[in-house]
Amino acid sequence: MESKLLKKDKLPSFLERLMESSLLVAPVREDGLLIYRPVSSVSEIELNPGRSVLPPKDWFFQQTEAICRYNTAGGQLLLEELVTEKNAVLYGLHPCDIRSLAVLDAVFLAEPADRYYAARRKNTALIGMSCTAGRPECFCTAFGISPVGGEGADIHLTDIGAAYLVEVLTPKGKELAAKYQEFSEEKVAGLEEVKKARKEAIAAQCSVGVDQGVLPAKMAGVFDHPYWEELSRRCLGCGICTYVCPTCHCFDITDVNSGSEGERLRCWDSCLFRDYTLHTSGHNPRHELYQRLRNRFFHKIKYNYDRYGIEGCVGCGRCVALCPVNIDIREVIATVRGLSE
Amino acid sequence: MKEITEILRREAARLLKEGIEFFIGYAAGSIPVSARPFFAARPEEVDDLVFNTFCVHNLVKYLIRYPNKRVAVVVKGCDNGAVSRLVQERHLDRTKITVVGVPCGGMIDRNRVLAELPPAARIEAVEDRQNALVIRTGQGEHVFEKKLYVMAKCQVCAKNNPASVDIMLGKEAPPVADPERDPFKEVKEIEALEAAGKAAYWERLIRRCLRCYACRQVCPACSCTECSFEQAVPGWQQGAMWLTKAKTLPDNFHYHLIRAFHVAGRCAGCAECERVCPVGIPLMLLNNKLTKDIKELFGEAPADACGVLCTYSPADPDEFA
Amino acid sequence: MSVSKSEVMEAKEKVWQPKIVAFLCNWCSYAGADLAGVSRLKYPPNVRIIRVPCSSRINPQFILRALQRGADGVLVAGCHPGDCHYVSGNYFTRRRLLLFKRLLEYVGYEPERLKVRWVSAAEGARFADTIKEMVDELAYLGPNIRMREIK
Amino acid sequence: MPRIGVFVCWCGSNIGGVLDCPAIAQEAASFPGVVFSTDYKYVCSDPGQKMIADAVIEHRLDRIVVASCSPRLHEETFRQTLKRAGLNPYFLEMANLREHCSWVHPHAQEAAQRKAIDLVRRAAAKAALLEPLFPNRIPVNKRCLVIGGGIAGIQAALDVADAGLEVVLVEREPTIGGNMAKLDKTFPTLDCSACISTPKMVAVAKHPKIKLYTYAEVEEVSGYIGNFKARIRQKARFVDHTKCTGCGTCWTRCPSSVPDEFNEGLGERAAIYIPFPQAVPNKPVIDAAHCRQFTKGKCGACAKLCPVGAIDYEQKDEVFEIEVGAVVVATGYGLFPWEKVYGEYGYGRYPDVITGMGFERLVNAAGPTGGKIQRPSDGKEPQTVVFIQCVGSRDEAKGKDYCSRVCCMYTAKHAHQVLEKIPDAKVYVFYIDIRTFGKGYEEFYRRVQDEGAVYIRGRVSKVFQEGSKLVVKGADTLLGEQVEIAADMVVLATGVVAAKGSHDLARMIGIPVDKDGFFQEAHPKLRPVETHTGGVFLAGTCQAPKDIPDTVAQASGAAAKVCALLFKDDLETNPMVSRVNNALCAGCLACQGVCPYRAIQPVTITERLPGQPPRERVVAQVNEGLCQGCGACTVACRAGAIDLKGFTNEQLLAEVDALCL
Repeated sequence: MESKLLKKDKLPSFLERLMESSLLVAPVREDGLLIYRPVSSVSEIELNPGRSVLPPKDWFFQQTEAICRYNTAGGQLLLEELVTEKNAVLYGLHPCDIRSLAVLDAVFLAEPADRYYAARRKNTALIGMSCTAGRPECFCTAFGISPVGGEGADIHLTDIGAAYLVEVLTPKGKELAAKYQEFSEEKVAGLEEVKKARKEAIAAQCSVGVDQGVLPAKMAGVFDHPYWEELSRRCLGCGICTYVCPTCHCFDITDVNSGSEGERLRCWDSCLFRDYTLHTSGHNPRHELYQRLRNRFFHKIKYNYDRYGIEGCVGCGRCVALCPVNIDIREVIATVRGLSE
Repeated sequence: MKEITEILRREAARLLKEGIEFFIGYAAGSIPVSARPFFAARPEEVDDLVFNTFCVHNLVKYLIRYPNKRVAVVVKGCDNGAVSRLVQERHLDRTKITVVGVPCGGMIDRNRVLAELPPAARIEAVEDRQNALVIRTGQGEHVFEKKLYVMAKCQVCAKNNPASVDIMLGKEAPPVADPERDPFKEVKEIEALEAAGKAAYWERLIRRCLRCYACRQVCPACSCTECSFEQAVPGWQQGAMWLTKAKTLPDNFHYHLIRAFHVAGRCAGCAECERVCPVGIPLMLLNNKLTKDIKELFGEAPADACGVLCTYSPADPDEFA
Repeated sequence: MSVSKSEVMEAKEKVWQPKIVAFLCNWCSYAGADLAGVSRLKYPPNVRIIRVPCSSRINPQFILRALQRGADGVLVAGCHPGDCHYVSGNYFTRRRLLLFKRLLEYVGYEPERLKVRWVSAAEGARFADTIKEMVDELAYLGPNIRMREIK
Repeated sequence: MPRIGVFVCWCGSNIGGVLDCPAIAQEAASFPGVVFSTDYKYVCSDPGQKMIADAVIEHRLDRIVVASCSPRLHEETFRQTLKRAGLNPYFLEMANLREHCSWVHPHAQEAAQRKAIDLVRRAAAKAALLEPLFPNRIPVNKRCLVIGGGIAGIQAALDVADAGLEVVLVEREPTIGGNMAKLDKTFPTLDCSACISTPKMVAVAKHPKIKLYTYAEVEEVSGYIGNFKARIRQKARFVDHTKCTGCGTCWTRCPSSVPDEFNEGLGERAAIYIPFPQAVPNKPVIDAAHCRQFTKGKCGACAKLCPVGAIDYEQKDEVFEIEVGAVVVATGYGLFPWEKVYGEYGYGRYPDVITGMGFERLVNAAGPTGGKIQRPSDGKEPQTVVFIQCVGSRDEAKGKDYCSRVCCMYTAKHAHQVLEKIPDAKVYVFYIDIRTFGKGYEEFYRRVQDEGAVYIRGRVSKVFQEGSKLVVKGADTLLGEQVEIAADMVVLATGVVAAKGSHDLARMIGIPVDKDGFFQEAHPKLRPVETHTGGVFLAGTCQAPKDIPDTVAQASGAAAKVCALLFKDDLETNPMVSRVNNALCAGCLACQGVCPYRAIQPVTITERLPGQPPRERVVAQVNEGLCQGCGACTVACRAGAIDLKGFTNEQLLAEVDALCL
C-alpha cells in the first residue's frame, strides 16, 4: 500500500483536475441536506462531509433507472438497452458507506451480474474519507468496520490537520495517484498513531456490539416472538429506513408507456410497503406490518449474512436518525440478544 | 412536565385496569432530544410513559389500526382535530376510544436545536426547564429558550389545549402562538412570486422527494384502506394506475399535489407530514395553501361529514362564467 | 425518447403549436361543441376533446396528467351552475376546480394552463370562442414545460 | 389483448371532403390493439353497418371504433350494430371526426388531419379497455304526474287518462284552466276561450282515471324513470270541499275585498273566493293573507253563513307522497314584468296603460266591466286606443331577445274587438314586424287592417299623461317621421316569459332551463317534448312561447310519450353506473355526500382476505336503479374505490395519454 500526503489547500485543485476527465460525484449540501450528486464546480462540494441523508448507493443503483427503451410500432419490437458507460469519481465516502458497496456487490455482482450496477461500479473510482467524529447514532464498529479504514475505496483520505493522509489501495487508485501525483507529497512519520487514536475515540461512542456470526444464528430462534408485533405497533410502515439504508437493494420493475413506445424502469422498493410481497391472487405472505418489519431486521442481520457472509447493516445510523417514530436497530439487536439468551 | 407525566401514568394505569387494550402515549426516545410513541398494554408498563416537550408525534393515526378495540390515546391540541375527522369518516367508533388530552406548551423543533450544537459535541444530559431547554455536552451547557425553538406549527397554534376530550390532564397551558405571526405568511410569500419563480421553488423541493410515503403514512387524514397510489396493477384490481413507483419529477408532483388535494379541508394542521419528511420538503406550505384558499373561497369549513369538497353552495364564487 | 419517430411527430415539433386537451360534459358542453360543428363555426384545430358524462366526473388527476404528459393547456367545460343534467354535479366541479386551479398556480403553472368554462348545449359560439382565446393565450405563453421530466 | 376494428366514415363529403379518410384508417392500423381498419362512404348506412358485422366475424374483432359523427347522434345506432354482430353493445367507442373536426377546421386541413388521427388514437386507446356492460331491468309504475293545470296539463292528463292510465294532476292555483281561462276570445277564429276550455276542465274533474289536486304544489321529485316519488303539499283552503256545495253564499257576503289577480287587478274579489264562475273545482278557498278572521282574529262571517258548516279555519296544509312512472311538466308561462323596466311607458304609473291580458279581462263578459271596454281611470269608453307590440320581446335592451310568438295575433284580435265594440274608434298599432305564420293568421291580420286599424312600423319612445289623454310619441320608420298620438288608452303587448318559480321547479326535478328560463327540451328538432331526464316530458309554454294549437299538440305529444313509456312493464337500465371495489373502499362514504340521487348507501360486508380471519366492515354500495352515471362520486373517492362503468379512471387516463403523445 502506498501512502502520501495531500495538503488541504490542494484538495480543491485536485478535484478540479479530476473533473476534467471524469464526472465527479460528491457530497453537496442543499437546504441543509447532505446528498451525493454530480457536481459542475468544486465550490459546490462539502469537502469534509458528515453523514449524508441519502447513501451514495443511489449512484450505482439509482432510485429510478431506465434500463431499456422499447418501441412496438408496426408490430415489431425494437429494444435498446441503457447501460451507463461514463467514467466517474465518487468523492468523500465514509468507511460505513464504503463497506455498504461490498454488501451491494455481493448481491449485484454475483453471477449473473447485474450489468447496470456492474457498469457503474466498474467505471467509478472511489475516494474514501475517514470519519473525524462519531455521531450519536453511529455504530459501524459493531460490524468490524474501522471509522478510519478505507478498505474498498480506491484512494482513502484521512484528515490529519493541515493535510490528508492519502492511502492508495487499488490498481485503479494507483492509476489516479500516478496521474495526479503533482498534488501529493511524501508522508511524514507518526500518522498511523493519529489514525489509531481517532479510531478508538469514535469506537468508544459506538454503544452496540454485534457478535459476528453468532447473532444471525440466534435470530432464528426469535422469529415467532411477540416482540416483533410489539415493535411494529409504532412503526408507520413508511419507506424511510429502507430508502436511506446504504445496503437495501430491493427494486420493482415498471413499464412507462407512451403509445407504442416506452421505457422499462427499475425503481427502489421497500419491504415495509404493503404491496411489497402482494401476490396477484390478493394473498400477501407478509400482510401484517409486523411481518414486514421483522423481515427487514431479519434481512439486515441474518438473511444477508447467511446468504453472502456479510451483514446487511453497516452501522451508519441513518435509519436510527431518520425514523419518525424512533425504531432503533441498535435496540433491536440488543433485544434480540436478550431474548435468545 | 414531570407533574403531567405522573398524572398520565396514574390515569393510564387506571384505564388499563379497567380493561382497555392499549394506552397509546409517549416514552423517552433512544436518541437525544426525542420521544417516541409508546403502547402501554399492561398496568406495569405505564412507568415508561412520559409527556415532555419532545412529544411531537400525532398518535391519532394509530387508532385506525384498532377500529374495534377499546383504546386510549394521548392528544395534544393539534392532534385532536384528527379524532373527530376520523370519527366522522367512520374509521373510528368514538365510544370505544378514550381521548386523553394534555395541555401543550409547544414542541421543540429537534432539528433546529441539534443544528446549533457544536459539531461532534457529545450530548451528556438534557434538562427540560419551564421556559428553556438545557443541553449539556462535553463542551459545556447550551440553553435554548423554548419560545424561540418550538416547531413552526406551534408558533401559530391557536388550540394548544385540546377541547372536548374525555380526560384532560393537568392545568391549561398558556397560549403558545405568537399573535403577531400570520399563519399564512410563507404561503403568501410564494403566492407573490412569478409563475416561473414558483415553479423553480417547488421543482427543486419536489424533485428531492424519495417517495418513501412517510408523509402519507403518518397523516391521520390519509385514512384510505389502500392508497390510490399503491394500486400499481391496472385492470387486476379494477383500478387505474395513477402513478408509477418511479421517482420522477412529474410523478413526485402528482403525488404531492393530489395528496394535498385529498386532505384539503380535512387537514387538521398537525404538521406531522412535514416533520417526518427525511428530505425536508415543507409540505405544510401545500396544506396551508389549501386551508387558506378554502377559507377565502368557501368560508370556514362546514361540519359536513366528508368535508368541504363533498358539499357546495350555489353561492360559491364563480370565476368560470 | 422514441427510438424512431414518425414523420408526423417530427413535422409537429418543427412548428410548435399549443395542444389543448378538453374535458367536456356530455349534456351541455360536448353538445355545445357539436353545435359549433353543426353551425360550421371555425376554430383552431388545437383542441382534443374527451367526453365525460358530467364535469363532476373530471378527476383533477386527469388534468394534471394531461399537463404533465403533453398538453399545453387543459379546458374543462360543463353545464352552467344550476343547469347540471345531474342536478348538482357542476357545483362540485366548481368547488374542486376553484381550489385545484389555485393549487396548480401555486406550484408554478400559469393561470392560462387550466381554463374552466360553463358552456351550454346552445353555446356553440362560446365554445369556439373559448378555444380561440385559449390558443391565443397559450401561443403567447409558449410550450408547457412545468413538472415534466426534461431529458 | 383486445382485437380492435377501426371504421372511418367519410359521411359523404362532410368528413371526406376535408379529411383523408383512407390515410386515417391506415394510420389507425398501427395503434396498439388495432387489427383491422378501413374507411367507407357512410358507415351508418345499411351496407356500412353490414360491413362492421362482417368484419367482426372475418377478423374476430371484439372492440369497435367508429370514427364518424358525434356519438350523441349515432352511438345507439352502432351499439345495435354490435349487438346484431354478436358483440356486447358497449364494446363501441366513437371518434367524432365530423362535428369536432371536419366541420370546424375546413380551413386547416393538414392540422385537421393530425387532429383526426389523434381523435381516433384516443378512441382506440379507450376501446382497448372497454368492458362488456349489461343492463338491468326495473319495473315501471303505471301512473303519471302532470304538473300544471292549464290547457297543456289538461290536454296531457286527458289523453293519458283516456289511454287507461292513472293520472295525478297538480295545480297550484285554486282552479285549473290556467291562462287560457282568462282569455276572452281566441285568434283567428274568435271563438270564446272559456267556451272551448271549460268543457275540458270539467272532463278532467269527472274523469275516473284522473286524481286532481288544486291549490297544491309539488315540493320534491325524487327517483328515476319509471319510479319517481313526488311529495305534494295540499295548501290549506280552510274550506272542507267534501262538505261544500259551492252555493256561493260565503263569497257574496264576505266583508273583505282584494284586488282580483284573475282580472289582472282590474277588479276586486272577496277573501273567500272562486277565481271565476266556471272554476274547477267550483268551490272556494280562503285567502288567509286577506281574511279578517286570520289577520284580525275576528269575523267568522263565512263560517256563520255556511249552510253546511264547511268552513274550517283550523285546516292545515297536508303533505303526502305519491309514486309515479312519468312526469309531464306543463307549468305554463308568465308575462313580462314591464313595470320594472319600461320607464318610457310610465313604469305602470298611468292607470290607462294596461297589458294585453288586462284587455282580455276588460273585454270579457265575466270581467270587471261586464265586457264593456272602459278605461280604468274614469270608466269612460276610450275613443282612441294605441297598441304597442314587442313589450319585453325582441328587445335586447330589456334583456329579452326572443319573439313571444303570440303578441302579433292577440294584438290584431284586440284591435278587432275595439273596432267592433266602439263605433268610430281609432286604433293604432305600433309594431316592429308582423308575424302571422299560423293557419288563417295572415287573413285575420288583413281583415283587421281593412276594419280600420292603423299599423305603424316603429317603436314608441315615450308615453306620458297630458290632461285626460295619454300622449304616445313614436317613430314611423316607413315614412321616416315622428308620430304623436293623443290616446285614451294604451295596451301593451307584453311578452311571454318563464313562469314564476320555474327555475326552482327545474332544479327540483333535475331538468335544465335555457337562457331565457324556459325548460330545455332534449333536442330542438327531434325530441321537443322530452327532457334530458328520462321519464320527464314537457308540454306547452313552459318549454317556449307558443299559441294554443301548438300547446295542445305538444301536450298530446307528451301524452303519447308517457303512454309509450308506461305501457311497458319494465325498462332496461343504463348500465353505465358506478361500482364499488369493496377491497379498496374504506367506508368513509364521501361518495354518499356528493350523490344527487341518493344512490349510495352503507352496507356491512364480511371481508375474507387470504390467510386472514373474516372481518365485518362497512363499505359503500351503489343502487344501480337510482344511479344515473354522473360520476361525481368517483372524484370524491380518494382511494379510487368507486369507479364509473363506461368511463373508468383507467379508460380516461388512457384517453389522456393517447392525446398527449
